[in-house]
Amino acid sequence: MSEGHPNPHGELPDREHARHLLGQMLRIRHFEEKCAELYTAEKIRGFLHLYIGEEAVAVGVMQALGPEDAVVATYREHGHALARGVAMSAVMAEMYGKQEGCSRGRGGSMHLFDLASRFYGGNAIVGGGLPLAVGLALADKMLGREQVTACFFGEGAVAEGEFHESMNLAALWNLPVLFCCENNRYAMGTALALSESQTDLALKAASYQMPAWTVDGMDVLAVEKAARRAAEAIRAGGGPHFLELATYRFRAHSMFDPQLYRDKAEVEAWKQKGPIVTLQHRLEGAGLLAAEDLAAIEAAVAQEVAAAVAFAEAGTWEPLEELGRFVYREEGLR
Amino acid sequence: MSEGHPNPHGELPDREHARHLLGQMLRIRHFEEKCAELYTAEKIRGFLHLYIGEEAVAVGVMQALGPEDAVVATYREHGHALARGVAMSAVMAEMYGKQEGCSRGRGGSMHLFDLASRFYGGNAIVGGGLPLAVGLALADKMLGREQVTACFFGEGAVAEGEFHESMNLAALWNLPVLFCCENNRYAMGTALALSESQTDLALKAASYQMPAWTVDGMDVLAVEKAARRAAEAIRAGGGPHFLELATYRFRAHSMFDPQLYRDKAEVEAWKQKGPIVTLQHRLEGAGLLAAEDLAAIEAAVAQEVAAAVAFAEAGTWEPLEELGRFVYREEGLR
Amino acid sequence: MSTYRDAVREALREALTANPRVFLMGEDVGHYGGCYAVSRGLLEEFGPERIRDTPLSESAFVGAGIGAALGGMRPIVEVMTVNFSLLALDQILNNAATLLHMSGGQLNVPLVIRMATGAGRQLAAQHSHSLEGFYAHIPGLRVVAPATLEDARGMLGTALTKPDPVVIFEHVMLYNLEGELPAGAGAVDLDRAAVRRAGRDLTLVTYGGCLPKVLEAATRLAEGGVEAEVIDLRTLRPLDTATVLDSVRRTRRALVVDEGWRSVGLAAEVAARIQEGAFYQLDAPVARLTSAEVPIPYPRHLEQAALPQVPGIVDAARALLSGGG
Amino acid sequence: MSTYRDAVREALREALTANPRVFLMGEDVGHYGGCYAVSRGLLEEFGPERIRDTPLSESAFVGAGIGAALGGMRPIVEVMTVNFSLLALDQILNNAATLLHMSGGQLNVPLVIRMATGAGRQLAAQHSHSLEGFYAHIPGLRVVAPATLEDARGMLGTALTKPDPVVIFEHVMLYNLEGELPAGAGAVDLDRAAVRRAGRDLTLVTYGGCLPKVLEAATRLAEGGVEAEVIDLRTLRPLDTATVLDSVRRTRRALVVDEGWRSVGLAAEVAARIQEGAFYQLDAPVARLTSAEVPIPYPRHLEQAALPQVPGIVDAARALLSGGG
Ligand SMILES: Cc1ncc(C[n+]2csc(CCOP(=O)(O)OP(=O)(O)O)c2C)c(N)n1
Ligand SMILES: Cc1ncc(C[n+]2csc(CCOP(=O)(O)OP(=O)(O)O)c2C)c(N)n1
Ligand SMILES: [Mg+2]
Ligand SMILES: [Mg+2]
Repeated sequence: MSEGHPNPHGELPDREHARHLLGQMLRIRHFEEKCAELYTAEKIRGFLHLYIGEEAVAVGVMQALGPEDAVVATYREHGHALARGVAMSAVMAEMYGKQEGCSRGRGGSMHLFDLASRFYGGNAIVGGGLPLAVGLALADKMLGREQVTACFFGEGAVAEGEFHESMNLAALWNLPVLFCCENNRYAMGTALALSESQTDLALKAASYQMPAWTVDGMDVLAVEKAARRAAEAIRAGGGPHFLELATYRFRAHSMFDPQLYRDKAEVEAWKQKGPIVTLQHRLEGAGLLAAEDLAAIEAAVAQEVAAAVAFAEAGTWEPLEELGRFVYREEGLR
Repeated sequence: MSEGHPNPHGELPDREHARHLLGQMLRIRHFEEKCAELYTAEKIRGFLHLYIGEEAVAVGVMQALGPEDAVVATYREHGHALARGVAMSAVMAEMYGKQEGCSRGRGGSMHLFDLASRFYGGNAIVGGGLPLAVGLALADKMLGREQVTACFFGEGAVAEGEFHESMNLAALWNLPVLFCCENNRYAMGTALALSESQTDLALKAASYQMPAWTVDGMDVLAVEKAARRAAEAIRAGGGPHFLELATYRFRAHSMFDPQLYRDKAEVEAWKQKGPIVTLQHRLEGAGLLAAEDLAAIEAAVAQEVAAAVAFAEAGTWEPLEELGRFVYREEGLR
Repeated sequence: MSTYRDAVREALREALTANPRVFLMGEDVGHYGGCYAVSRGLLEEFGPERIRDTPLSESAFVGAGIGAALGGMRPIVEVMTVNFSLLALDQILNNAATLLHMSGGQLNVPLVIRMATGAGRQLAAQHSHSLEGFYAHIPGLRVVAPATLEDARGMLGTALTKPDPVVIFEHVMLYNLEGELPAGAGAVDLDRAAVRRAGRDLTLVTYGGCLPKVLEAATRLAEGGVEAEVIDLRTLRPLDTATVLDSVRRTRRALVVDEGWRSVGLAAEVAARIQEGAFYQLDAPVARLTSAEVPIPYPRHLEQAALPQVPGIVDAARALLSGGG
Repeated sequence: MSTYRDAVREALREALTANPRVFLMGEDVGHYGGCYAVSRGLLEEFGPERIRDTPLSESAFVGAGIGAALGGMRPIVEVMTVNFSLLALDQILNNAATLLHMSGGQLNVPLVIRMATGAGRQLAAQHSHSLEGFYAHIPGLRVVAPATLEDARGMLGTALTKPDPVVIFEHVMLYNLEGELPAGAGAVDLDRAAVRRAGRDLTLVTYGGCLPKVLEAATRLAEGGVEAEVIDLRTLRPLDTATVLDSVRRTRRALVVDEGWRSVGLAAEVAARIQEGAFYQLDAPVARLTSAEVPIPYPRHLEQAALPQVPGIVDAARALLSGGG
């Protein structure tokens, strides 16, 4: 039930918002490029899943959310955390495993959490976050709060039973969930056509009686517009909505992936359509971004990243004696 | 994607086949009426789920299968076992828990098995049989056998993740599975509208790129025709097919169900459309069933049921010493 | 007289009445009245928002319970039976039990999950599991098994005061258990095992559906002059080792009775702890009486043979007394 | 030199070559080359029908493996890691392990399931489980944990001769283990534990990813004059109790080292069996060294602190020797 996505090419945002969007995407891009470096330097360990190439999705969707809304994401969630407003320094410290991290260092790259911004993680079980989002939305609905829960997941998750159960539950109970399927065409090395009999994911989603449409996930303006439209409908009581965000991962699945399953040429072709370069050129063409504007943004981002690294470097290791904490909630806290 | 089901009302089968169908349905009906009695008499214990009212589904579908095909069913599977050709005496002995039963008494009502007729149970986990059917079909496909695996499940199973995963896998791999969804409108006490956001189940199934249509499950001729059409397509390499069989359970979910969730009037209205009475009247109207024909069928069935009870009564209890058997396959068997 | 079933229902009713954020969700808890009739009548009393029938989607509705708990509600999720809970185990282990830790202490999950457990009704291999041990293995969960009317009545309320997920196991054979429930019966703790019968000759450790059998066995033993102390674990995680050790140090012998399968089951843990903590006071190895390691068969004679029974408990206790020094 | 990873790959290749009914299926076993590169190259060699990438659908593809086994194939299903296997546990317990019994002996399930297990790579709480104990609890399954190149090479072939489901756990920290694999390395049995080091002073019982640590600890103990016997369980179900008891009866002391969580884990079972079978030969209670009962944290220092380590094993062994009589 592809309703035809809103065509953004007619409109451009005002100068300030345009730069905000570009800046957010650049924050994610440069943060992650630094992470890749730090991984090689063994400052960051474990699995590291980069979002590079997909920045428009998180940034676009977050524009539609207010502080009262909630976000659930996957193990590929640095971009979401940053776009949601989790401090970059706290995210970087988490990547290091320092106790100044947003999850106190316990979670690492795959488990960023920040209760203050209602950022509910950071889930490393594919599909595992969807039921949580349904439940968060259920609470909102039962408590009469007009809030939206945005739930991000990859197209690989669509094959999981939990996707199906969660979509049905959300639609059946008319819950305020914004399902954001990041279709980057591969689940690790498995191409969508090897994983779904029906590769039109919006059509699939619509079979739950849920409004669903496909959006160009490389176009941050299109994503923002679609997300706003969906979030508005949800807030108005329209129940859950589903967005398929067509995008592409420029990097390997994780740092261990030799990428045997795709051609370099395919990756290069997608890079041409990259969300940052595309927006940058459009803004430049429209006279909304001067060279010094871009330089200023880049400088600010570079500074923020450097500060985040410094913060993480200066961070401290949780003492070994605390290993047993956070298995049960400590008394007196709630 | 309801393709419009074949209209059977134009054609009637020949006399012999008509009586066969009626006879098969009567076998199930009378067998189960006897089971209900035996439950009260405490000869049968545990859960007992009667199929009364739904006989046309199992009987109709089985007409499309040959001995090389496979069947997977649920805990409401007496009808399927009988229609498949599992000896009534072995089924009844199983209900008693006697070692002459088709599962040696170990399974009881919910776990009828018969390898000889490729009847793979008898599964009491809702949705649990679907992956098995997919796997049986996968084996057939990999071994180049043109066989069909018919998989029966209730409409309640459609909400389970395993339904979704199995439908996708079967469609993705183009496997010879005939999915038979017995939509009797309730899962225990939960009406379909309380369980599915999309209540048109054939439409839902079609979202897996699987041919799917709805059939009047109270009309054995319609079921047979639809099943034959689907099975033929499957054998011809057309991949999995999905039938939604609209039916109704006349009895309680199990023997413990006070049926708080539905009106007596609703049940009565459906009984008027019962599969046996409908076929009987049509055949009588068409001169294909004389009073003495019916009497002869009834007598044969009564005799078969009585013989089954006698067989079960005469059956023996597996010795206690054998408790530990069948946890691992005994050596030398395969 | 009331029943264990009534006690659970009263506890539910009280919780629903006391806190508007409490709700019950699960398969057939509403219109059907509950698979084991526990929630019958509650739909009429509290309405379909708070007595919420779910589709057959164990993973999603348990996960939704976790999410709703994060969102400020106080959900009670009923998984009809432990047999179906495997479909939700990923949510329980990887989210409910783990979120607090992964988030560095930010996200606790105040969720109560109730499930029926156990065999004895001839429901055969897929419907007769006792998987309490699986849950008791998982850090981050509290696991309880009320075996008396008082505990069935009182544990739910206490569970709802906990900031962490609590799994409550209700044995199917206990629902019809009858007894007097004091009018003022209230909260009971989730921390301590209970000595259900005092004795000096040996300690019988058990929980849940086996408690009545073990008490019956103790009575029979007493007729033969053997005084068994009976400990009801009540809480399976964390285990109240102190109460168990305290008893065994006096009696010097222990038999653990558990309906779960033997290998890597709860009884193994109890035995391991007893020998760790009271080795030098033991006169004989800790013995275990568990279900046979077979899927539970349908026919009554085989099912009963597979489960711990009173005569077997008596025999095992006597064997324990005659062994050792 | 080859690695454990190579050994598993060779075993797969041999099985695929020997029997046309054998096929491998799982997430990313084909085009990606296997999450841990175990199956790299096999797609090219055997084609996509037999090296079958599956969608992310653990329950369905494990269940399909069961069905295919019933249908006459010889499937090897790879569940990428044990962490995801919870999503398939219903199929494994309620079908694979149970069909033979429910069908009164008619339907055996000749299925091999491989999964990676364990912590040590800083993958944090949801990706570091050691749930071998869950599987070892289930009647109807055989469960093995190859800890050497020879076993990795040889157990798969033997598993494929079994008429029943076999679960093979491959610890993630073993894949890079190097060693010489004799050219003729062939089938090994799935029935017996192995004494990996002979000793007289105490018995260290372990399996899987802990074996190298325990052997290292034994070496250090030997430097201090303590001769530890090291037993690698190899098969977790059924457990080879005889080999363990035989050792403990000689050494009179036992320490069980297990990466799983302590409560209701595999080490509990081993401890329970040892005290049941060798109580009167024991000079001290059986000790357990397991992972801390916390979800595994991400930072290296905390992760390492949560897992059994060589110094801890040495200390526990020394404490065991100094305790008791
Ligand atoms: C239940 C489960 N199965 C398998 C994995 C291993 N795994 C991690 S990421 C991944 C691919 C997921 O692909 P997709 O959902 O498309 O997200 P993407 O990584 O492309 O963003 C897999 C198979 C997992 N984490 N969880
Ligand atoms: C996974 C699972 N959850 C719950 C149950 C309990 N249960 C048994 S039958 C049933 C209803 C199933 O309804 P449906 O699939 O429509 O089949 P019907 O009984 O109507 O034939 C339920 C909830 C179960 N057996 N398995
Ligand atoms: Mg993807
Ligand atoms: Mg139904």
